[in-house]
Amino acid sequence: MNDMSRLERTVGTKNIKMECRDCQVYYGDTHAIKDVNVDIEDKTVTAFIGPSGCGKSTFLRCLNRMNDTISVARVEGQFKLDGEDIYDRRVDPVQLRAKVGMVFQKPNPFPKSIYDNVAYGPRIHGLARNKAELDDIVEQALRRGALWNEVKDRLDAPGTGLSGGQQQRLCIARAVATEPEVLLMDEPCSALDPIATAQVEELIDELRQSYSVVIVTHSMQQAARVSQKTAFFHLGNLVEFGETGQIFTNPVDPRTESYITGRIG
Amino acid sequence: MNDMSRLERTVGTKNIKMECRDCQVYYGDTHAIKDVNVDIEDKTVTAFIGPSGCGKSTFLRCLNRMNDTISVARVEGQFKLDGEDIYDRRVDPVQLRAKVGMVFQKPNPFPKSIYDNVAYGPRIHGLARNKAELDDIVEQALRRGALWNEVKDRLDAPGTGLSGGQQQRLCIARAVATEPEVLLMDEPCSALDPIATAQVEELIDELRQSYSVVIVTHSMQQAARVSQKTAFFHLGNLVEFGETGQIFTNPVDPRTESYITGRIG
Amino acid sequence: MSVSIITLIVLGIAVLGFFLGRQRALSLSASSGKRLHSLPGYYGQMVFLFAAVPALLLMTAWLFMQPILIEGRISANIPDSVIPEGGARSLVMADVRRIAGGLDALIADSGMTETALDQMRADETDVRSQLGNVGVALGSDVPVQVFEAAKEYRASSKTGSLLMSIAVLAVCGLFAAWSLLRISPDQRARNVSEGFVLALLVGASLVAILTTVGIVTSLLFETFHFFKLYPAREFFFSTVWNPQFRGGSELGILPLLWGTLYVSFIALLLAVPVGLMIAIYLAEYASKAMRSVAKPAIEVLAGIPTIVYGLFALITVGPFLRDWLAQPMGLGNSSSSVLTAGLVMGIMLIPFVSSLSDDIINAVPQSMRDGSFGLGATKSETIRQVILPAALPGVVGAVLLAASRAIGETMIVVMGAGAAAKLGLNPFEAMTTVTVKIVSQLTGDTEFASPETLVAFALGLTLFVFTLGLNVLALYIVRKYREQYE
Amino acid sequence: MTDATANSTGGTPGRNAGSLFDKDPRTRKRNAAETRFRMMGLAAVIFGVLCLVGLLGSIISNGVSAFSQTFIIVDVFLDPAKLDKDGDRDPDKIAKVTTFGYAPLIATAMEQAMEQANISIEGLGKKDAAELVSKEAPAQLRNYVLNNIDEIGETVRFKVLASGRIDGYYKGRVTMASAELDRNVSPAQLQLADQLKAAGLLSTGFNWQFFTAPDASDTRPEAAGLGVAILGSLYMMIIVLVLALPLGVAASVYLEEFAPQNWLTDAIEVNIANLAAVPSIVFGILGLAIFINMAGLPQSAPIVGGLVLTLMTLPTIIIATRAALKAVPPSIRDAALGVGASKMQSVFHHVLPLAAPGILTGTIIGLAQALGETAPLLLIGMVAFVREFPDGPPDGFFDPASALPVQVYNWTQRGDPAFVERASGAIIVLLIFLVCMNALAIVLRRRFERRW
Amino acid sequence: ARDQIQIAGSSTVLPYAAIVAEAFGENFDFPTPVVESGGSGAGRKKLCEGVGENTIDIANSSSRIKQSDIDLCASNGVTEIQEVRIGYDGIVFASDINGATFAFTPADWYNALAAKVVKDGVLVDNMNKTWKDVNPDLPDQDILAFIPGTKHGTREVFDEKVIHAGCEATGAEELYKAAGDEKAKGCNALRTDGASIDIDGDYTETLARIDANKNGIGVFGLSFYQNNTDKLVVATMDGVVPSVETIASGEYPVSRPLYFYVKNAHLGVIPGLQEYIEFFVSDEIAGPDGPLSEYGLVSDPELAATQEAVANRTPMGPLN
Ligand SMILES: Nc1ncnc2c1ncn2[C@@H]1O[C@H](COP(=O)(O)OP(=O)(O)OP(=O)(O)O)[C@@H](O)[C@H]1O
Ligand SMILES: Nc1ncnc2c1ncn2[C@@H]1O[C@H](COP(=O)(O)OP(=O)(O)OP(=O)(O)O)[C@@H](O)[C@H]1O
Ligand SMILES: [Mg+2]
Ligand SMILES: [Mg+2]
Ligand SMILES: O=P([O-])([O-])[O-]
Repeated sequence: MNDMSRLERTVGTKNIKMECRDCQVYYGDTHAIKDVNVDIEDKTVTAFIGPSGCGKSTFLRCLNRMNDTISVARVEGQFKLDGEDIYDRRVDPVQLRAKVGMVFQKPNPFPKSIYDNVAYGPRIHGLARNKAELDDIVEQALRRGALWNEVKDRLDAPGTGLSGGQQQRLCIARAVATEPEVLLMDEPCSALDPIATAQVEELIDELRQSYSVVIVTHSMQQAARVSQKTAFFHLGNLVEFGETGQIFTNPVDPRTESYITGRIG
Repeated sequence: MNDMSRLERTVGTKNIKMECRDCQVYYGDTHAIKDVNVDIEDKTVTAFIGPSGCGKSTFLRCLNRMNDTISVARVEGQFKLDGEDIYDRRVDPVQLRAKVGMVFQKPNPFPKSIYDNVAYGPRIHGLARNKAELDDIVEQALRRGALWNEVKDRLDAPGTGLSGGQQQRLCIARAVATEPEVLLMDEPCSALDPIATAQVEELIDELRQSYSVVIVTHSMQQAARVSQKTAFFHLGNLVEFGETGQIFTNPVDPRTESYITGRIG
Repeated sequence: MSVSIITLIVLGIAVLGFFLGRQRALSLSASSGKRLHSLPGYYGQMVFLFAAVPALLLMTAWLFMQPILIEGRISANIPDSVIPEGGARSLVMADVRRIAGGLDALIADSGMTETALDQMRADETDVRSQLGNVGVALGSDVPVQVFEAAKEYRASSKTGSLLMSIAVLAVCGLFAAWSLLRISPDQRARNVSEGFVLALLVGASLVAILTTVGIVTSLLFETFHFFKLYPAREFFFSTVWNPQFRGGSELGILPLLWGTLYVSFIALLLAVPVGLMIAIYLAEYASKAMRSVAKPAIEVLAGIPTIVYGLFALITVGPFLRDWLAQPMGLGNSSSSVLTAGLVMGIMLIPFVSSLSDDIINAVPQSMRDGSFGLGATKSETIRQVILPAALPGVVGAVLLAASRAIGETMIVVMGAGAAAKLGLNPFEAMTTVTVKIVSQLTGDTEFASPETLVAFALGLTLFVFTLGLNVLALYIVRKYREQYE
Repeated sequence: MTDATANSTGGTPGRNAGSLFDKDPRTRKRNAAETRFRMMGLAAVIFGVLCLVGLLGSIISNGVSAFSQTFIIVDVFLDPAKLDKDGDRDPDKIAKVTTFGYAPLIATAMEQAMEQANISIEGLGKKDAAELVSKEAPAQLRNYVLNNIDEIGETVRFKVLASGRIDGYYKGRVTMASAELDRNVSPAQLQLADQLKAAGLLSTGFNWQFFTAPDASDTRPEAAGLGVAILGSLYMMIIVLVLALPLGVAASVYLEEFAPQNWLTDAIEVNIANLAAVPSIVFGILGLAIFINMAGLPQSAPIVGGLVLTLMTLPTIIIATRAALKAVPPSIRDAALGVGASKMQSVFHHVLPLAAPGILTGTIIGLAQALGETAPLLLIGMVAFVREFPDGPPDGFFDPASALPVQVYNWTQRGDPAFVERASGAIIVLLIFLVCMNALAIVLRRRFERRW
Repeated sequence: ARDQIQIAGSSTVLPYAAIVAEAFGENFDFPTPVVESGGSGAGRKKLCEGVGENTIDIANSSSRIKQSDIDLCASNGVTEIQEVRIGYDGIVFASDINGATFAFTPADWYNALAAKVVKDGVLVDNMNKTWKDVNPDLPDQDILAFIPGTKHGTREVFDEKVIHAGCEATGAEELYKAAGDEKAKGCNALRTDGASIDIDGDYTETLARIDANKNGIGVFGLSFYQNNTDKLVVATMDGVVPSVETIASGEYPVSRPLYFYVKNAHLGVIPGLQEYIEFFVSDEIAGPDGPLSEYGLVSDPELAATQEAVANRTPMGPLN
């Protein structure tokens, strides 16, 4: 699999899907993201790595304007999706978020049944014409989220009654079900066991065929396995950004080097 | 480090701290834990591993009677702490939980300041005689939780405004501050970067000198690095339980083997 | 010693006990090297509770019992001869108490000595005018026996109070000392004090039960009387409500029940959507400043006396609906109508729905909203499909509360919907409700022991049972759709 | 599988693959729905506020006039021939002269005042002139004389209340035209009032008495005040607050956090919800039966009123508090229990503070309801004409008193239209009372409000 | 110990009782009595609850005490009750001042409001729409009457002295009796199509309703009308204008006596009670020139007898 993804890396078109220039984020007085410039390519998996609290989630949330919901957060800079400024006044964040989906760091299933959790996105976006189609979408999404076998018998049970890892997979399935063009995943495998992790990684690889995926991870191995591009954040700065292979084998910045050669988790 | 912990493994006294016999847990009709027998030794790190949804958290919550709070959960079997049945009518679960602390899978800081989050346990247990002592305890706990440097300037900021990994470390610090005899940690490093993970692992190793630690983890490496005993759960059953070295190098059960030799996360 | 002084002393001892207990726990733990089971404050609390609670309980019981005992004894000593014809012993005792109180005032004000008082005799001095001088008015002159009884009453009360002071303080001190001595590091002080708090909590929830018991018993007796005078079949199944002064009334509850349901339904039809929308807007859309102004402002609506709403219905809304809706549509020309009362009542109920729901909606964790926004949902979709379901139990509670108020409201219905009991569908007709009739039958001119008055009790009890049924149903529904987040 | 995905993407109607700036029909529809929803919310808020403004506006426009009052200045000769026939200045004998004996003094004084100011109006007799002065004035005089017996025989200047109609004339309630038809006032009397005003003997000032004076009978609307009612309401609210809030919170905490899930808890829950639906007058029946007949507490006393209103308010507070407690996420409780807090500690340290806004809202609404309630007071004797002020607390809790809503209720029933203005004024006072009471709760609520 | 007089009962008597209580408080050293309202029935019930400090001393009543009340009293140990008649309450019919004026007879009212009226010698459903339909001399105005609700004693008087009298006058009573209705109960049945509206509230509500429905005619107490002559115009009954004088002389037919009942056992125990009742019936207060009469109470021609009975504390005998 590792080899395979290496191979495919060169195949992806190099279209730039999202372009971020001089990005700054402030939480009140704290300057959480400083001067970050990143290009996210289409049909590519981009990994964000960096120590905890360095601003990965914050930056990720900028990409689909989820920071709008935090009253103290202030975002500056240019963020473009397909060349269009997503912070433009004319842009509807709702439409943006339909295109740029997100899986959150803390699993947050709705207090609804498992089925309704997954069907929520397709319903609001009108992706299914009828119940049968919706059932199909839900099943596909749960399969892709590697959860189908565990929950197929209790689709009506509340999503909140699942184990931590199951909840996380449910949230992945929920995000996948809306078929976003860009999928932002904040530590999607943190609560997953190796087997489930492998399934999610397979999913990511599959998604890359048509979409672009951004993934925050603490596992260097995971970044190396699934991503083609890697961005290393440190204290709110983007220290290094480039081909994953290059970053892991030949980092330019000493901070990157010391981070990835530190003890490996 | 790995070698060192191997070395120390033989040093620990083999006192049994907690003893669990024929444990069963039901969530309503679901039988989540089946016939589990585990002995948790004093001054030892025990790791629980297993696929997501296999019942690790559930079993962990039995050890300090946190399952009491889930109305649909029913626990059967014998759980002994220092030879005393913790489900005995005369046992005060509060006292039990003061001895058997817990870090939850999903970080759940109080909506209070960082300082108050950590100081809460010491306050209710009267561990500090005055403000200075309390400050000291808080600082020590935050240091041990590898969070001090990041938050020392904003101890009054709300704990809920931290990044995911910071929240997780805050919860670790909060649990450590009360100095429990047994510390149950449900995936304490899932949201942590390698460096923070290393710090937490160091902490675990340090705690082992005096206490007993139970840790749920999805990382085989982590289990191998920090634990002396490992329990492998599968679909609610305890499949295998023994010396970590033996489990990882020479598992008895084919299920264990197939799990640990699966793709590694 | 007066009651308040004793209370103060007991509380003083208890507070002292608190500090001593804490101190003792700390020093014991220091000297024995054992860790305390609980926080030192809990040991203090325990001593405090042991010192204060039994003593105050004793005092309450004593205060309750002493007058009964003393009066029993003294009233037995009063000869029948001084009890005026047609009067009652209890009235004479009232005089005794008043004179006894007057004597205290006499001593305090005019400096009379106790011995002088002892020698004072009702047939020699004009007790009435003397007491009148110190501001204690008596209805008539005082017979000798009554005066002696008053003196004895005063003496007994004094001894009683003295005994009580001693007993209460002794209990307080003993319990304080005992609990102090019992302190040891492994004593579970927290459990003791928490057990006590739990008992208080249980006690508090029993108040609700007792209230119900009280209501049912206070209604049951007279209801029973009513059914002896009036056939139950008629009451429950007749469709005519037409009380008469001279008996021969028709007292069917059905039109009233129908009116109650109709008016409440219309009120909720206005209050629930509007209230919910206000709650949603304030919790999800409004700026902080707007919320902090609008929410309390709308809460004022709940505090406007219902009579104002009634007048509003009578003078403004009723004629408006009649002139602009009812008459043009040919639905009648009554200015008081179900619709009038319902709409105005709906306005009153808005804050019940809006404020409570707003708090509940606000309490739904942000992560739920994030989850939904992250999927590309609009705010309104998020609200309707995620937040409201999560907040449902609380919102239902708010709606039930509003419905309850609607059922219990009187003034608005009287003025808005009129007093005519009618079974009909036309919302522009006058109707009335059970509550209105309870009030009017109970406060009317009719004699008390007639079915026309007693029917109020039967109405009350029936309404009670009826709403109980509705509530059981509501509980069942809420249970079924309850969703818990996290 | 990938193919299937691609197909479904392409094939699904309404899915926008184009620019963010152009909105596809579905988005436009959803946005329209969003705007509509938002506007509905705004409209609801505006509706609520408008209702409030409308109601307040009408109350205030009707009621502000109650806060001003017309007075007449008269120099009364305290005629010894009338007040102290024997001339021995014996207080007991002077006290025998009733207010009826003082009325002629005022009539004479009015006559003299007219003479001095050179006022003469056709068809206006001595009695008519005296009618300009409130019937309260003789009592005022009598009190003064009894306190200053040595001033008998002197001429003393009094500032007395003008009668209700004259007062109404300066507030626009009474006009020359209406006076024509009114049998209680004549246009000539109004002319006299105007002339007295020109002579500086009649003036209008702020009506402090409205807050301090007790109720007055139907013949003297101008003297009626809210003193007793304010005290009575204050006492009752103290009792309600002190009892209902702790009881309600305690009961809710027990039911929501500690009570075992069984039929008994369900029964209590249903029972509380049902109590909220019990008409308030039934609480009055209960109060009469339990507190007055059984416990022997006095009639018309704030203590009984307070207890009855407490019972009536409890369900509201309990329902609101329980809803607020339910809304606190379980993870917070877990977190506290996990560090070894007892259930009690987790509730009191974490859950209750987080539920505080909801609890305070329930309290505000409950108190508002209690403050404005009349019906239950009807049966325990508080809907009454009370002129004696209750003592200070705690003794005063047992003295007869009235209450603000009772005063409103009473005054709206009186025949003299001057009471309409008083009633509206009383409502204003009641609302001010309410706002003051709520202000504290609102400040507290804002401090506790937070999202997590 | 209670030191003020407690009075409860009729809201009709309340204003008079309040006037007296106020004057009593001003002129005596006793505290001002507390006067509750709550209805005559409730007041008498409270009076009969027993003897003792936490029961009331006096019940005001706008109708005579009933035998069942006396029985209740007796069973609770309240054996001696004084009945004091304080005067008469005139009941008048009035409409908006700017509207038409009316001269009624009881028959007009019967024909306007009864459920069934006589037409060609038989009882038929009442179809009259306007007053003119009822009586050609009356204005052509829709029938809309605001009459006291069934809780009020006034309604009893209205039923008896207006409707029943009208029933008799129109010959309907005969027809009812002929049809086997012994007591002619059918007379009291009023139409329910909205022409007659029961008012459970008080006269201010009736006034407000007339304000909202300018062609309504309301039933008021004389004193209420006298306070609102600028808003209401009064109708004559049988050609008599209602006033204190015409009622006292008995010319105006629609009036009723007002009472209060005193618990004799409390005399001499509750300070000031005896003084209060004597003050109430004194000429100064209840006489034709007293404040009560000025306010609209029709003074009792037999006041002297009442004064004497009060001075002697004469308990009432059995109801006749
Ligand atoms: N509150 C609950 N109600 C009902 N079922 C539950 C509840 N919590 C957990 N379960 C079920 O019990 C099983 C064991 O759950 P548990 O949380 O112990 O898994 P876990 O081993 O911790 O998994 P993970 O690694 O994903 O956290 C799962 O199937 C889960 O769906
Ligand atoms: N809502 C908030 N209010 C204030 N500060 C915040 C908030 N959220 C995050 N921060 C701060 O901003 C910084 C970046 O946080 P962020 O969540 O982006 O980190 P992260 O890289 O995702 O870390 P982790 O791997 O631990 O999740 C941290 O210092 C954090 O404390
Ligand atoms: Mg993060
Ligand atoms: Mg788990
Ligand atoms: O209040 P009343 O009994 O006189 O109608």
